[in-house]
Amino acid sequence: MEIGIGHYLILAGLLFSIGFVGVLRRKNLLMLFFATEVMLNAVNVAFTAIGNYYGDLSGQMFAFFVIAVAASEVAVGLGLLIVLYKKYGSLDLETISSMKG
Amino acid sequence: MSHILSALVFFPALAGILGFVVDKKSAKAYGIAVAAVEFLLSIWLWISFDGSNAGMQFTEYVPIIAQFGISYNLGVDGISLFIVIMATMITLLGIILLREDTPNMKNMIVSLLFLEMTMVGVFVSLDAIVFYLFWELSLVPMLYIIGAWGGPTRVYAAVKFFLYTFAGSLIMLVGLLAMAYLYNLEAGVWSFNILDWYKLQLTADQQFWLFLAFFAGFAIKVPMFPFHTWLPHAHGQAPTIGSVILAAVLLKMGTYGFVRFSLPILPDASVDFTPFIMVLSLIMVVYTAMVAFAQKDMKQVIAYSSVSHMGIIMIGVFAMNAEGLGGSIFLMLSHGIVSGALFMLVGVIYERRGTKLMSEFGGLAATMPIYATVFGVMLMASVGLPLTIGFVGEFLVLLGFYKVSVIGTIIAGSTIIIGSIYMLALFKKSFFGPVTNEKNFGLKDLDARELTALLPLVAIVVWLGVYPKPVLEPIDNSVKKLLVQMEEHAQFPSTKDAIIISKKEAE
Amino acid sequence: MYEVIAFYIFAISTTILFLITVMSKNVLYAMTALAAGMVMISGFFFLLGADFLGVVQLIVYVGAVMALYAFAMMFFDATKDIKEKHQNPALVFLLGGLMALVFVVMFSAPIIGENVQALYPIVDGVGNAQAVGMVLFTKYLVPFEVAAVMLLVAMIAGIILAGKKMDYSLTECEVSDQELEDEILKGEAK
Amino acid sequence: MESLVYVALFAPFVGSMFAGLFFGNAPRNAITGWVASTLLFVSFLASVALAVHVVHHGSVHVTMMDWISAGDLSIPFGFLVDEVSVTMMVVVTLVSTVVHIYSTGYMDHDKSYNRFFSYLSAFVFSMLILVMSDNFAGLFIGWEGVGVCSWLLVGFWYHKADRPFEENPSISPSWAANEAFIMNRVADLGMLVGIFLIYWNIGSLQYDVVFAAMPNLADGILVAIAIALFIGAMGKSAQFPLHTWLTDAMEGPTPVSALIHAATMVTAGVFLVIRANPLFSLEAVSGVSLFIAALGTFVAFYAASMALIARDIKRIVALSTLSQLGYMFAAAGLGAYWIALFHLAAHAFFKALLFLGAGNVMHAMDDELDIFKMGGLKKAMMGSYIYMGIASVALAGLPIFAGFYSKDAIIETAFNEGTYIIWGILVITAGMTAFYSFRQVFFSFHGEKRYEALGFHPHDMYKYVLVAMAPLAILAISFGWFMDDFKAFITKNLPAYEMSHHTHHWAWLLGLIVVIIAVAGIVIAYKKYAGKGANAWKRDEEFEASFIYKLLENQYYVPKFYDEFLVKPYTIASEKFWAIDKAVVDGSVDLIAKAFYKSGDVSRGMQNGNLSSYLNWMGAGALLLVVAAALATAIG
Repeated sequence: MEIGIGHYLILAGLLFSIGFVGVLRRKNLLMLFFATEVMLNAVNVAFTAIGNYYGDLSGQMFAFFVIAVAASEVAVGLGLLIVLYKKYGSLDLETISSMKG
Repeated sequence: MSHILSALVFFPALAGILGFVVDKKSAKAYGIAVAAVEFLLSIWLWISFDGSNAGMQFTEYVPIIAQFGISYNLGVDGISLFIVIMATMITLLGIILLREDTPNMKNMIVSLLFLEMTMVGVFVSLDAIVFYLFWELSLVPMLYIIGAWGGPTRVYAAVKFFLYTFAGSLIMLVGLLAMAYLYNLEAGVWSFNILDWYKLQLTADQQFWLFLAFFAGFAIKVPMFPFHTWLPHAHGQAPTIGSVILAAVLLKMGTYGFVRFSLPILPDASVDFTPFIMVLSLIMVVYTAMVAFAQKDMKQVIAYSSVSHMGIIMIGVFAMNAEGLGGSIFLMLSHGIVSGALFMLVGVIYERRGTKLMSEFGGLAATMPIYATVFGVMLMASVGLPLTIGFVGEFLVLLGFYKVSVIGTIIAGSTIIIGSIYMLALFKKSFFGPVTNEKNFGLKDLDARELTALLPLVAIVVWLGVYPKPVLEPIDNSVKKLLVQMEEHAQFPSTKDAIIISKKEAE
Repeated sequence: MYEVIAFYIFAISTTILFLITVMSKNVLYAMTALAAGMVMISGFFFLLGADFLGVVQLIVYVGAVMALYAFAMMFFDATKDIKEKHQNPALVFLLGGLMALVFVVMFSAPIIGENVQALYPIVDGVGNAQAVGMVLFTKYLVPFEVAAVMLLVAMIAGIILAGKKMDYSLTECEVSDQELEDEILKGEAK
Repeated sequence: MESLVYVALFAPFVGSMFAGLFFGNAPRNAITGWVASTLLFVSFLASVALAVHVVHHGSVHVTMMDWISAGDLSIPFGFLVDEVSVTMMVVVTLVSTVVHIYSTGYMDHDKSYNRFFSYLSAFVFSMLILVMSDNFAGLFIGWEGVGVCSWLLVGFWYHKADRPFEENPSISPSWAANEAFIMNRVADLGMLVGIFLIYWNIGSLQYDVVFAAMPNLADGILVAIAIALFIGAMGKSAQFPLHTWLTDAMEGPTPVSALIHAATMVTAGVFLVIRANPLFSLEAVSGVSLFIAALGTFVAFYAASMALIARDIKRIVALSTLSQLGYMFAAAGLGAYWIALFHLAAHAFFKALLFLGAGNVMHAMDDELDIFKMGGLKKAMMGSYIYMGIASVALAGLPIFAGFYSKDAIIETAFNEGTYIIWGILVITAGMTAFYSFRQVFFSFHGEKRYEALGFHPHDMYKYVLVAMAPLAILAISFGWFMDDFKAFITKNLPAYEMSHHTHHWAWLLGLIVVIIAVAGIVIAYKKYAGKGANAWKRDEEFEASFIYKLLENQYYVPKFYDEFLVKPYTIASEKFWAIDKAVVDGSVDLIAKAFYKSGDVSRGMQNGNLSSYLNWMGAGALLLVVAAALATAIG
């Protein structure tokens, strides 16, 4: 039995779905961030696997950029979290609903 | 004076921009002066126009986006010449009729001048994109006029007017772009020049869809049944000047579009669609005339009568012979003048009484005899009395349409019956009978300002009714040329059969 | 065979770790599980021959990002369990499950486009780091620079946002300082 | 001669414009009346001069200018003065002149005196265009022009309020005016269709071209043209079923009724049939011609029957007009065009005279119309009595008088053609005519002075007015004497209809029958209505309650029928259509707009400000996208 691209993709899909569930059910912003990290990682695995399958480095390149984006997102996002926490004293989404239309 | 058309188009706009700095008190005088100059320019255009030349004259051509074939391309022929003159004239008279105490007079004048630019622009542009630009731009000042000076539900009416016509013209834009694309496929180069499009041979399928796309834009503007419902709202709420220009000129853009685009570019589809158009137009003629009869409001009667008359114009356009088509173009003029005058007249009484309900009036003929007389003349022109302007067009249209359908002609001809029913009912309710409402006793008759605006229209109604030749001849020449073009351009024998070329041209 | 075993070990462990991340009520547990899961992810990269990416994953994610999270946590009370109200949790799992199902079905179907040609093929005999460098600094130079700028921007943004002078709002300038302080006090009181 | 044509045509126009200058609220200006009358007299003189010219040198044809030319169509303003049109011109201008002069007296106290003359002269102008035009379009100009003038003049006293049908069958002048105009428009549509048919089949509207080409056309087209033109004629000449407007048109001032609704305009239909005689005498359209004759006969009888019991003096005269128009159509339909024209002219004279006499009576009785309230006016109004007597005798068709010659000729024609049913009805109708016309005379001038109880103080018209009416009276007596000259003159242009030898043989007997019946009618009327004292007429309540009386009084319920089955349904349908327009047509447009609003309203619920629910929505969207991607992969 050989591990093919299908395995990796299915695994990536599952991991992505786990992250997805996290995004949906988490009300705490920090935990939401964790869930998004999970999704990003899942995608990175998929990119790399596909790149490997085609013998193309572009997959890895995308993964790099995803990591870069994730890093900056964490930097900015955590900064915002701190501001929010200072303002509301909580990171619960239920208490932050200033965008009500 | 090779740039007279550009001058005609942009003079009012430039003057309108300058109008922002004019003193408030002199705004009306300024407006009259500008509109008068513009009107004289259009008269000059007529004088220098060669009536025997059926083609485009005073053409101007400046490429704008050369790689896509979009150019600033103007020209005028017998079909558009008189509509332009009518537009400038109606604007002038409309401004004269404006009351001195109109709120925000300056804004009104400026929007009217911009409107004038777009109106003239639509009728003289020979490039589809430029045409479309003016077409859409014309909505903006009108939207403002209705929305700012209108009646109680003006915003609803204005938005409805705007969205409805805008929706239609977007579909038309798709049609125009598709047309350019097809031209590119065929000829290898891009062109939005209408005259180039005239030469393009399209398959029946392409013509079918393009016709529908054009139809959406034009039919809503006309407005054809069942797309007419924005019109009563717009007229009901618009100030007098808005109604006058809307009825006199803006509606003509729709029928003009059919003549300029649908017929020559898509001759086969036009012939194929004739029964469809005929049915809609006949419904329009009879149904809206009956609805007009049921109205309680004078202005609504005239609004619906407008729709009914536009139905006659439509069947004339699709008569596919010189009599009908020429007649319908003449009818566009006469309808513009007559309905414009009627709206002015309703405006006059509205200013005095603050109401347009017929039940509020009665016996006005006794208290305002001159007003009643002018109204009577316009009424007779509206019902198509011979020796008034209304008859010439209506007669020719019905005569021409007879060739297409006898039954259709009889049904459309019933307009002379039902048209007189609602118009005479209106006249009887408002002008005849004893004066029952005491508010009507001391009404002032027409004053100098109103007479200045209305008497020229009365004169034209009679003049063109008795001697339509100076106008009818250039129209006739251009129409004949258009028909010859259509016939040459048509691909199917059935189309060629349906288009009747007058004997003189055939030789 | 060794590869298969490695894959499954990594797969199972990442799945479990990430599930913990998503389901745990304790921030500390969740973060720890996330960090561990990321280490496991890097295993996949090594398996796939993307050595350099694996290392980057370890350094950037497990090193830098997790460190950031850890620091951020210090601001919040990390030892307490998080209370979350879950409205219709079934729907969440249904959506997630559906998502997973669709992915599984989609990816277990035969891959189409087997004959896609590699634009930047992995060259044999050249180390992965070298190859990555070649591509990254030629074809992807512009995105790389953009990413660099982006990171710089993010850094500055992070500093400013989390910076010391955060006792007033950046977005609600019109609110007076006094009101803001009151509000903060109120928030703290909660 | 050309200038004479223009003088004849435009003199009334100038008069109308002159009177129009004093429009509006300008006070009554006696000059307008006299200027208009003088100009009409000028027109009359020009017409007579033209007649003389035509007699000696044949017809005059002038083309003034182009009117409409589009495509292959070319319509000029052309005028043709030939035997037929010059006859009409002379009749029209003569009667008009008399009526104008009469009006200066009759309308003396009306505050819209100027306006009246403006309209009246404009009418004459239109009528002259109608008869003089050399093409169908020009005819149509006049056709519509007289319609408008009729509208203006019937509705002259527009300030009168509407009254219910039971009180006044005409409701109000403005109502009657509208009815007349609209009903005429129905017929005009037929006329227009006829014009279209002619144009597309022949390519011209000029009489000479059209009539020359007629014999070459297919039968079906000829029949269609004939029917269409006759529908036009039916409207203007108030033939059944488009007749109701004529009696209602009596709401107009009496001179108007005399000129328009008796002498000239209503005969336009007959004129059209006479003018188009090359068409109507074709073999192919003989069916239509026979129908015309039959319809004319029917209308003659139908109208006469209503006149038998009518109480309104003007209505009686109007109904007799209708009846006489029926006679004219009968003659024209049977091919005796010149006889129809002859009767037209004779009728114009005596009927105008009759109307003007009735106007005098009305004037004397303060606009009272009910003959039951009159009686014994002979003393007070001798002049009018004589005129009315002459006119009634002429109408009844007693020998020597004009009506005898013309009407007798028509009845003889019916006999000659072998259409004995038409003949029989026409003879009976002649008796009825004599009865009702003398019933009216006896009612108003003989018998008890019923008006005294009602407080009227009748006085005769101005002297000059009575003098001005003299020409009509003279012609009502003597016009018939010139029958043979007229025939010789007119048959240059119209087919010379000759009685067969057989008919000629029996002519004296036929004439005698008609005269006996007419005299019998007069005698009965005298017995019944002219008595005084013990013999005086009393209302017959029993008869007035009978079905026949009710039927006749309600004009065979035709106006009721129109009201119930045309006017009301039309009004209701209009209201319904308006409701549909608002609810369905406009509603469906608004529905689209409302759908957008509604969707916005509904989807606004998503924007609840809760980030978590936003995320849920985003997740659902992402899932959708993934599913779409999966499907796309599966399909493609």
